[in-house]
Amino acid sequence: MIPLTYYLILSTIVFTIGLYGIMTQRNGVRLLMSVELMLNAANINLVAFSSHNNDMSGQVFTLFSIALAAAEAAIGFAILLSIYRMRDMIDVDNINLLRW
Amino acid sequence: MANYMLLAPELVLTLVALAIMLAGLFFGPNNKNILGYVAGVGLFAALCLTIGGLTVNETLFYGTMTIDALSQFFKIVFISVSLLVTIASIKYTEGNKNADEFFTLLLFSTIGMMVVASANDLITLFVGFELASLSTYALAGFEKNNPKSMEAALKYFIIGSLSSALMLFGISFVYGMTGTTSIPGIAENAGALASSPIGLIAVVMLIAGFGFKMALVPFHMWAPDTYQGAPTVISALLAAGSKKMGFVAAFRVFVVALALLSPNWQTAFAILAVITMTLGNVVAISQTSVKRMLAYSSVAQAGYIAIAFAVMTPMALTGGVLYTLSHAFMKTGAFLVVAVVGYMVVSDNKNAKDIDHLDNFKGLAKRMPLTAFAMMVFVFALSGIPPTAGYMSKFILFSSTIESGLVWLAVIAILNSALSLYYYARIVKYMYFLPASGGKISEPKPYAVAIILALAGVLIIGIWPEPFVYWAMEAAKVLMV
Amino acid sequence: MLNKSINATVALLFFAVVALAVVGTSWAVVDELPQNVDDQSNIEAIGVLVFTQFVIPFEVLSIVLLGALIGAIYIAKGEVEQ
Amino acid sequence: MAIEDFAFLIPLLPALAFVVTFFFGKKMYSGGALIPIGAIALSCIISILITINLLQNPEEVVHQSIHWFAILNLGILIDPLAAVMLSMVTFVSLLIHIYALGYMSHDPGKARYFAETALFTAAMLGVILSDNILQLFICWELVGLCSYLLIGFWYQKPSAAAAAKKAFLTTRVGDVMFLTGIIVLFSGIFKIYNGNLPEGVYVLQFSEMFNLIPQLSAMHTTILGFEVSQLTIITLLFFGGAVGKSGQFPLHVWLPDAMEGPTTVSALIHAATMVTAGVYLVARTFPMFMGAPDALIVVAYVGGFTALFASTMGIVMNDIKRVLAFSTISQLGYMMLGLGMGAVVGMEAVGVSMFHLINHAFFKALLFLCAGSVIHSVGTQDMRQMGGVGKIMPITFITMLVASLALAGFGIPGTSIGTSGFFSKDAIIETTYLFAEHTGNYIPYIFGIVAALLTSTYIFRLLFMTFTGKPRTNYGGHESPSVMTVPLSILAVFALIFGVLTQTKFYHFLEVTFENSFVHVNIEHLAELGNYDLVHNPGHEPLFILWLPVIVGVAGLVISYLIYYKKVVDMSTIVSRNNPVYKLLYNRYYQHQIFIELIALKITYGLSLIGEFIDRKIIDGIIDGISDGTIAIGETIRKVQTGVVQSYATAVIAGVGLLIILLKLIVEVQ
Repeated sequence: MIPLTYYLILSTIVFTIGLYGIMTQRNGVRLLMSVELMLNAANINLVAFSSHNNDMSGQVFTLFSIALAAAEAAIGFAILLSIYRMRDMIDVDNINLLRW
Repeated sequence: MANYMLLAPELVLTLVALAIMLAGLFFGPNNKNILGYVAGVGLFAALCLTIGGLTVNETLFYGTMTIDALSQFFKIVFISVSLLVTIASIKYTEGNKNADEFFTLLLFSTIGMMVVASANDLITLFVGFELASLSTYALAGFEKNNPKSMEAALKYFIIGSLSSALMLFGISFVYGMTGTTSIPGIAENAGALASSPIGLIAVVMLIAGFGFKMALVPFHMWAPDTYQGAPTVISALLAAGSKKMGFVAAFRVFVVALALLSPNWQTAFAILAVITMTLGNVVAISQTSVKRMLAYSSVAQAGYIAIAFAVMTPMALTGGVLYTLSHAFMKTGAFLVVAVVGYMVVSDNKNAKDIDHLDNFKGLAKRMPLTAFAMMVFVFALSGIPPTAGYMSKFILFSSTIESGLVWLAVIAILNSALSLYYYARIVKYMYFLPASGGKISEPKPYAVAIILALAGVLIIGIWPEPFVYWAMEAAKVLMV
Repeated sequence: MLNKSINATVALLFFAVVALAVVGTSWAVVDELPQNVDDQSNIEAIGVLVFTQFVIPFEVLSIVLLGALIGAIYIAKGEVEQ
Repeated sequence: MAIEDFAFLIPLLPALAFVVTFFFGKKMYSGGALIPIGAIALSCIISILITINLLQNPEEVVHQSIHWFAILNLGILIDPLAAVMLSMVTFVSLLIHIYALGYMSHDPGKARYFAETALFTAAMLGVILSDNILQLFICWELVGLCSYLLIGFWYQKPSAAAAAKKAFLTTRVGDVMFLTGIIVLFSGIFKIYNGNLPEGVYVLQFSEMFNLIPQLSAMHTTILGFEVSQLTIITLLFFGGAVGKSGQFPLHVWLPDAMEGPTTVSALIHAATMVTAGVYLVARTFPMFMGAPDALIVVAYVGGFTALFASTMGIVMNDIKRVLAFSTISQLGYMMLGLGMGAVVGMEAVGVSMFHLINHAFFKALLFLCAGSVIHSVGTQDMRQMGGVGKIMPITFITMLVASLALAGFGIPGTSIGTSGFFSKDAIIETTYLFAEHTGNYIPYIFGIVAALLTSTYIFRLLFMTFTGKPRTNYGGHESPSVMTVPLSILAVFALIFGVLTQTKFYHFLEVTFENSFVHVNIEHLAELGNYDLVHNPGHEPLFILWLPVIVGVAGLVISYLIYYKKVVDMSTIVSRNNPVYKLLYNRYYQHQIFIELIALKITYGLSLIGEFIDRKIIDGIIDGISDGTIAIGETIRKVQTGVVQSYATAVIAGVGLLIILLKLIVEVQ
């Protein structure tokens, strides 16, 4: 069987990709996708641990977190949509009215 | 079976929120702000119900919720802040046809905070956290035709979701090592976590997740932008209410669940406290936007409260808990004053830019004496001048720090509060010593009521602190078991 | 580009730290993940848990979804300029 | 009903007067000034009656207290120390208020003025009456706040607003130290009781604090490699607060600038209310200083140095109020010096120092009110534009002369003839001599005696420049109305005879301050804890020592007379150095003045200029530099906040990574 550590390394890699994305991507939609990656990395962990510990609550948590990720995405896209309507672009680099 | 009445405050708020949502359909855009009164009544009822259950100590629903002194304390903090914000918002939402959404979301975020305060399970905690976060993302962007408001919402949202991902990742490790998500369960099984390197990772990720809400440096960078861009009443909610949610979550998770890992997080909080208060105060000095200045001041205040985690004696926790209450009133009040000033500026000149600029505070004592006086009390309380709430909390917190031997930390904190006076006194100078640019204006009633209530809170806690200290002590006892 | 290399360094730093900790931790040894041979599906168990132990988070989640719905619709809805 | 039952009214009446005047003053006659005047007059009567009662029955200390917040209390304590302060503050404040009736009569903001001065007085009375250190601190902060409002009273003037801010911030530095002291004390007491604070004991009450002195002095902490007793830390922090409030070096920078307020406010700040609070704090907690090794020596050195330093600057100022401001700093230095002499004379130091404080209040209030009277009539504060004012304003001139004589300490040693300043200032100088004789350390004595010479020089310089000679500009002018001259005359009488009347009585009265029904403190025992060697039977000083302060006083008068009245030396040649000294040497006529030339002018004046340079550039510079530096750092750091959200995310992630590594290192080291 696949040892637990493999799952964890996988999730860490996915999480890091998400982190890298959130630091480098300028497009708002890609930022949201990066966030989803990170949440899913955590979900991998939860399911792996749930199975490993033979405890169901991890999987319940995963279900909840998937639902939350959906809600979060909804709000995120709404905000991006509104910004797009106002400024005709969603490059977060250029959204810097508020600073210093 | 569980006593459902203990969840009555949350149930009442949910029902009121749903009722407002439905009622919104039947009101025209010009009188939707009347729904604010409904929200206010609901919050007041919830406040009474919470106070009624003050002495309860019970665990409900298979151990996922707990009602104890700590949860009740923080619930009262959250409800009070929301109540003040709601009262002020009755004026803010005047003529806005989306007032129903505004109040519904406001109540939802309050419910989220209350769920976090009661959470006895990481799943409950996380879901509550998200409820409060998601509603406030939308509220921060409530002025959707204002680019600044939308920008505030976007930044808040991106950093917020990054933090919740970090937090979830941290939680997953805690769950993996302990095999449970229940907070008492984690406390029992945390031995393996404490002795393995993954424990450190989990602790830091959780700190990042909660530190985002608390606005600890370096997780604070969204806060100044968001507080500045968001509608001022919402800034008050974020700075005074949702920030405290980070603290109560951290109290539950670190002090109760991860007590065995205390060497890790105590050091972490000591470092973060020092950086946070110093950076917050130093940067606040050079701000010209009052909202931004209050935002940095709020960052600095989070640094003071974080000392409670670093010291971790019963007295320090009492001080930290009391500080959250005092800070709730001081900060809400200060932001509401900024909101009133914004209202004043707009009524002077419809197209005014930079309505939160410090220059608008010139001669405020002449134009709105009540507001100016209240602001003076709030900023003096924030800087810790007696006899105000801020002074009492700081006194307890700092004495406990010295008493526990962390003299250097106390010295830095005291120097910082001296430094903070520099920018607080500047506001007073502008209000009292500079010429006014317009005539006298009377504050809109809702704002005035909210400010007076906040003022009363600050002064009562400052002048008659005894019951509040006892109460905070009771709350802190929950943590020390 | 300097910025990207900084970001890459930060990400790698993060990965290295977490991965080292994961590898360095002695997870409770289970050679084989337990499998429920009779019933490959967990759905029933999850369903029971959701409606017993985790009923409160579940109910709160419903409010979250409702709140997200209201918030998202409100923000995304195009308004006629007044 | 005994008079003690009304003691709580002493601070309450002015506080109520503040409320009434603040809200309704505008509609009343003369800005509602009569309300604070009446309130303070009543407070004054109560205070004096209590003092008289205490004089007759020293055991009848007034102490009332109510429970406030578990282990703390609100209370009033009137022992001899507080009683004399109360009587002085209410009395002087009353006269200043009456005077202000005339002085402020044309000011549109007079309702606000009287309200604020009433609150100021109330806060100061609160400081004096407090029976616990926390309440004292709260009133102390209120005093600071009122001074901020009053110094910035004419807030339309940018200089006034700046001065107000400076005063507030500089004294806050001291306040922070004071607060830290209280916190250290509180946590020390908490530790002594092992966290179980007994019921019904108010831990921050003075009696309780004094009882715990032995335990506190036994607790040690190591700071920078030195082992220091907790008590020393606490007392030095308290003294830090006093340094800020009482304008001691190096936190004196706010006091000269505080002149921006109305002159009556200056008189109130300098004579009665604010600056004496610091001295009072040290006197109030004197037993703690007695028990703390080296704390008193620090007090003595700081005080002595301040006395000298400020008096050198008094010589070069041309603004009449600034001269007086530096004079105040210098005299406060004397008071601190006197308290520091507790190291050899024990409790008597409080008597000596407080005696000077009271006398100083009379003559300094008088000096300021005279200066105010001159300014009121002449319309300028620059002494170079005055001259010959004495002819137009005879009453002001005479009262000013009396005040100057008192400040310079004129009198005849060995008899009971002398001005009030003679009895108190010379007493301080004599105790420093005793200290010198006893320990072989002459530095405080030298500070004291040189400062006395300079004091006399600057005050007579002021007198000659202002009142004698011919008018240097065309200023007109007239004698002030009687509402102003009557308080002047009353104060002049006190400045002249208060010392003669009360001298020995005063010392005896104060000696029992710390041995009464409220606190029982054995000073001798505490001196052992603090390693002080008290002198028990002070011998008689040599005649020369008794006379020396008077001699230097006269010398100062002569120097000023020669330079500023006779004009034997033209100041401009000295300052510009166009006329080198050797030229004078050729001229036999000037031979006998070479001494004066060289010593008094070149050196003293040069030193004074250096002193001023240090004050303006270095000390002010450091204080301004720190604030400018902080602002500059803030300006830099805020640029990190670029406004781009990815950089925020990078900060979060980098923060997580660094925190993990940092914790790993730290926890492993531990």
